[in-house]
Amino acid sequence: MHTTVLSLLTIIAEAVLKERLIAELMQAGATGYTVWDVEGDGSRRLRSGDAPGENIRLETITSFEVADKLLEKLAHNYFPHYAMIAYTSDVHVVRGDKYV
Amino acid sequence: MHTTVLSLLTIIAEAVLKERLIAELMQAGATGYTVWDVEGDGSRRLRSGDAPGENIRLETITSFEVADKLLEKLAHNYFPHYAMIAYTSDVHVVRGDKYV
Amino acid sequence: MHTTVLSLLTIIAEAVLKERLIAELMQAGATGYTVWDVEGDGSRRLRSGDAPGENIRLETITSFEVADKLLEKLAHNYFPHYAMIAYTSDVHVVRGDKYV
Amino acid sequence: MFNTLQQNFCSPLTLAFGLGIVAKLIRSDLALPRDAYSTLSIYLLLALGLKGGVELSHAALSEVWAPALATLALGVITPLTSYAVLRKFGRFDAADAAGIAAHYGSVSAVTFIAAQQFALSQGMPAEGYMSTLLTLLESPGIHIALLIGALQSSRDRLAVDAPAPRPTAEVVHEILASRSMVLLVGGLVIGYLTGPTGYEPVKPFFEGLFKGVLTIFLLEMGVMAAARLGDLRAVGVFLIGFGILMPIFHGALAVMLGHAVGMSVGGSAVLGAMAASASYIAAPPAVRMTLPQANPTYYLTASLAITFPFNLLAGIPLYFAFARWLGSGG
Amino acid sequence: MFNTLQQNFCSPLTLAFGLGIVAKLIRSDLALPRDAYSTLSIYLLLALGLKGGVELSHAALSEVWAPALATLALGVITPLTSYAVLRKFGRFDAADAAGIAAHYGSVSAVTFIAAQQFALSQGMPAEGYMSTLLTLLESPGIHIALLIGALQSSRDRLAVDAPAPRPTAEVVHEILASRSMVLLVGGLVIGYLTGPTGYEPVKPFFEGLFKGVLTIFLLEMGVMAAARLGDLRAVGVFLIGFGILMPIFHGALAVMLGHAVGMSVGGSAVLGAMAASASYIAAPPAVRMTLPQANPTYYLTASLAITFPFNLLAGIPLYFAFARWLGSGG
Amino acid sequence: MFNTLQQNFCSPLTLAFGLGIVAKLIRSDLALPRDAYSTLSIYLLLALGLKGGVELSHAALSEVWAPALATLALGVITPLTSYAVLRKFGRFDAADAAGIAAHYGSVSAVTFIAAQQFALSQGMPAEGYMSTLLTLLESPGIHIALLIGALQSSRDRLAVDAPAPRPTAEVVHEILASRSMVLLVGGLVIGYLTGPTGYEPVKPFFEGLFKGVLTIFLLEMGVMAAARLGDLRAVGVFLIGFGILMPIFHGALAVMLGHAVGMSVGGSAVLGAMAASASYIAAPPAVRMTLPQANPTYYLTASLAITFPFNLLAGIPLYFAFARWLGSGG
Ligand SMILES: Nc1ncnc2c1ncn2[C@@H]1O[C@H](COP(=O)(O)O)[C@@H](O)[C@H]1O
Ligand SMILES: Nc1ncnc2c1ncn2[C@@H]1O[C@H](COP(=O)(O)O)[C@@H](O)[C@H]1O
Ligand SMILES: Nc1ncnc2c1ncn2[C@@H]1O[C@H](COP(=O)(O)O)[C@@H](O)[C@H]1O
Ligand code: NA
Ligand code: NA
Ligand code: NA
Repeated sequence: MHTTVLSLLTIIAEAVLKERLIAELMQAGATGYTVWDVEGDGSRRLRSGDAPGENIRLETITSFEVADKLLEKLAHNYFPHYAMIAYTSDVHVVRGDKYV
Repeated sequence: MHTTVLSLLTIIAEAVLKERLIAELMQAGATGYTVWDVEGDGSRRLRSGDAPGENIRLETITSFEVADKLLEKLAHNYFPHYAMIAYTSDVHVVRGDKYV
Repeated sequence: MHTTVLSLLTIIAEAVLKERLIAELMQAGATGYTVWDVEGDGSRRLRSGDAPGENIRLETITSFEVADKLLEKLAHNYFPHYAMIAYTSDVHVVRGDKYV
Repeated sequence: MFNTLQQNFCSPLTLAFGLGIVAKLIRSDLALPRDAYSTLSIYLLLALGLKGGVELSHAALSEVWAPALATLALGVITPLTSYAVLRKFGRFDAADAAGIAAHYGSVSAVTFIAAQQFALSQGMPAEGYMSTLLTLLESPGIHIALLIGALQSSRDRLAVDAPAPRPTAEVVHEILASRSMVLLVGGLVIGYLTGPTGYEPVKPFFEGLFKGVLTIFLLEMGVMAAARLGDLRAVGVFLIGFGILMPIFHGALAVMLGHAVGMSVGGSAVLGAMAASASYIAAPPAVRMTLPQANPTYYLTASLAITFPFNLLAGIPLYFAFARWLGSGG
Repeated sequence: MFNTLQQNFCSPLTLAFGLGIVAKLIRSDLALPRDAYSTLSIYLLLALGLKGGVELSHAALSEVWAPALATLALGVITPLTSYAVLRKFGRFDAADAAGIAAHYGSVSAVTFIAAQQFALSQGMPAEGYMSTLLTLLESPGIHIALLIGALQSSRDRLAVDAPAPRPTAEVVHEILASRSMVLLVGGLVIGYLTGPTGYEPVKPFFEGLFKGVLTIFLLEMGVMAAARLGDLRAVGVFLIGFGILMPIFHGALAVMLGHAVGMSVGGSAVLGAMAASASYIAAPPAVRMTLPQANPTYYLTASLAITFPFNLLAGIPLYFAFARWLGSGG
Repeated sequence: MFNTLQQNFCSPLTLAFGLGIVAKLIRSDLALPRDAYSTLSIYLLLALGLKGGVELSHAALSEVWAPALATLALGVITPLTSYAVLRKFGRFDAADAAGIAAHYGSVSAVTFIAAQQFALSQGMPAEGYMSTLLTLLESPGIHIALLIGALQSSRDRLAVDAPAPRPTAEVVHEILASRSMVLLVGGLVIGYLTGPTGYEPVKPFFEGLFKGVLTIFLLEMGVMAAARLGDLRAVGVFLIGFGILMPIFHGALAVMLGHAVGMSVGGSAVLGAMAASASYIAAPPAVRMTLPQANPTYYLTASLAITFPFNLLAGIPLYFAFARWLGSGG
């Protein structure tokens, strides 16, 4: 099966940021996203909102350039203030041209 | 720790396909699966069922051959009609012989 | 964007083990974790608790050494008795120094 | 008529539906959690079945068979008329027409409940066996439409790269063993077996709370309907007209049939609302699985954002007025 | 007796359980969302505790101590008899026998509730302090069985590659601080402190809806029990017999004990049902964590798919009949 | 006074809150599923609005305007006094002070409900239009505090690496279209339009169950408050004092204002509780999004673990006693 190597960007962050982060992704050129609720703990131990401890895990498959641009933006605008981690890995995607 | 490199196949698809996709995995030779509910959006903006917007994320760890066979089948039988993405990545699995 | 390559350890296990596995991670030197509920099936077909069929998926981003130590421990102490799989993959993490 | 309409607009049920729509339109985060929605629908369907079963235990079989036959006839007619109109006048392709027809051939339980409550509030309650009719009307229309769709699609060679067709047995099973079917039929049987005495201790739960729970449920239905309003442009003017006129036609037909087989004013009106209503729970997954070529935007928007609100706000009083007019000697 | 059985079969509670079984057997997608199940169980346990507490506020301590001692005795006896029978006649290994014994040494709250409702419906309600006894019976049996299991397993060298044993304090804490324990005991205390006057405004919620909520809950229990029916073959004929005969033995013993310490017919019958019942909420996670060598298929299937339905359908009327016979002078 | 306090302690509501705290402290796994919590809060807010709306349909506009103005005044005063005290005496930086002030400038619906129930139980119910006042008090305080915070923070150059500030319109929209606002206002409108006759059939659900549902809700609030008790040390002695004295000051002020504009004893007391209460639903996400530099541990702990329990246990009876004293001629 022919596949394309693309970047899978994963963000785990406070649930309060959900709409804003999705908007950032789409603005940066991502063509889609997948998101779900998770729990977790890290260095900040910060929580907010009416459902304490709630995080989201947000993923997008996108080109390496868009992924990099997004990491840059997240690190600058969000990391200083919000509980959040972000990382990328390489995945082999069917019909990869759809996502760039 | 001794590990084996195997393929992790991830499918994100309309929730209505859950049972059918699990059956496809097992038929193709996968030995297990993990699945959960997610939300998302992509190129189709298609949704169905009584809980609109609901997708599933289905993962199976399997041999590269089985993963490839599955991608082939998905691309041919499901991609034309359903909202769905599929991708693989390599993972290092403990007791990998269990999964092939 | 400068990133660090770290190990992403994923554990899928019976929900009853949640607290214990989180404690194992933290004890071994992980700095955080993310966890959520999943469903699944594998070789054991074992389930327990008041919500049958429930598993958890627990992830931690950590150094290769800690990940390896954890795999070792899981394989020895948990695999013989519990429904569980574990695997690692490499991820590129922003501000990776936070996690080691 | 006008008075009745106004009364209908000012019931907490209708207003809650309206509130849900407003909430979505102003982009509020108001939404019933998905699991709460499922739980409430389990409650409503079981309560519906139980109540029907208890009342059925008083009814004579001789009363029920003619309305039952009329209902089955509606289950055959409504998908066919819908399909014909959509193909002929709407110029929809076979798959889309069949997909939509499956929805209009089936029934919306909430519309049914709202009609029942409306008839009650007008002092002309429907017959006790109505929930039995509801179960009869749920599935035939879906199967007929899907069958047409499968036959036509393969003839039109639309299905070239379609997945292997699903065995019919599987589709039939899915609908007969669906949650709503099991709860309705199961409730009917339980209610029938326990009778009024056994029902007494659970009545405060299943009957006392019914309207309140329905209020919350309609709030969420409003949110869901409003989420589809944005697709109104996409579905086009024809489907909007279809979503209003087809129900009026089916509703009138059913009221006449009901009257003909000797049902009461309330009963005929509720039968009218049932025939007029379009499914948005049983039909969508069945159609999506079996006819994936049909565009869900069409059938979901028509059923949920056009026909459901129309029936709730205007259709039900309309069918009722017609039934009363017929009942008073036409 | 036959009449009582029939009455029991035709209550909405029993029929809802049956509907859940049927739904699963025909592979319906009917299932209460997991969170709804948890929420309803919080409601049921708190309501149980509250009601018990309010009634306890009338009771004299002197009435309670003898039944309490009898209950504790049952908490010690039932895991031991279960273990002995499973080892001796069933030829189970130490871990499996202890795992099952932990379940039969503890108690099923839903069986308790059903028995209470049954006694009430027979016009012979149980004593007000029964929920206090329920809390006493919940945990000792589990600890005793786990202790035996741990000792025996290590002697049998079964545990060679077992994880480091969990500290007992942790296991004890887990059960005492478990959701059901906190709700029951907490409810008792709240009910006791508020008394009938404070209880009045929350009574429509906690008492008026109780049977209805229980109906929905039993529907889901039916689904869960049926999901285990497939394992009946795996567990074998011995365990099926065990799951029916052991409860009868424990139930009879408890009814006699209850009678001996002066409890009413209804009270003795409910005590019988408690002793006869097997846990499926508190015991499974405790056993899974502490005795992972024990096969969950055995204890879950026996407890949920055999003993629970048996008690619900036949056991409870049986213990009641026995209690009445004893009460009427034997 | 002592008698009233004791009565308050022994109500199921207060005791359920206490049980939640105890459960968390002994590390029980008791917790209401997140979705159940949301569903119950939808129920409570809608029921509150409906009831208020039905009663508002009796009220004359001339009665309402003065209390409404008083409420708006409180919405302006309470965030300002809070901010000033926190900056001046607490030495908090601008962001933290504004974050906390936003919470104390807004209102806790559960405190409001508890106060209403308390006034009722004392035979001096509050006015029917109180829920209208609740909606008026919810948002102004948040906006004022956030505005101060944004201005001050940028002046203090605290916000050097802050994300681009969010447009004010977005923040305003978020609060006005928030779930609680939509349910309260929507409920008011529905209740007003349906009036007592339309309300009748849904009354058993929305009114009969209200206190019971609130009991379960307070159980979970106890768990949530206790989860923050561990942070008490982190927030320091000043904030603990603030969380008790500020409410007393705001409560007394509001009771006097209420008395001055001619409200009843019950009404003034409830107004006092509203002004004294701190938000933990609307304010936290708004502050987190707009002032991320403010430490959530401060505002969440103060609002949820200090002020909420204080008001529930002692504040409400206190404001009531003060209102009665004023009402009886001072
Ligand atoms: N090392 C880690 N591995 C996996 N998830 C993490 C890790 N560190 C943090 N997280 C997740 O990211 C969220 C925010 O982390 P932090 O900003 O470190 O508080 C946590 O609540 C976790 O869900
Ligand atoms: N680029 C993407 N990254 C992550 N998830 C995606 C992406 N595109 C699509 N998805 C997921 O796949 C589902 C179906 O996508 P589509 O077929 O493109 O509509 C969406 O609802 C998303 O959950
Ligand atoms: N091949 C697989 N791919 C993905 N998930 C698996 C696989 N095998 C097992 N799992 C997950 O791991 C859990 C325990 O597996 P097992 O120990 O094989 O019964 C299952 O319930 C699944 O959630
Ligand atoms: Na129809
Ligand atoms: Na027992
Ligand atoms: Na306030």
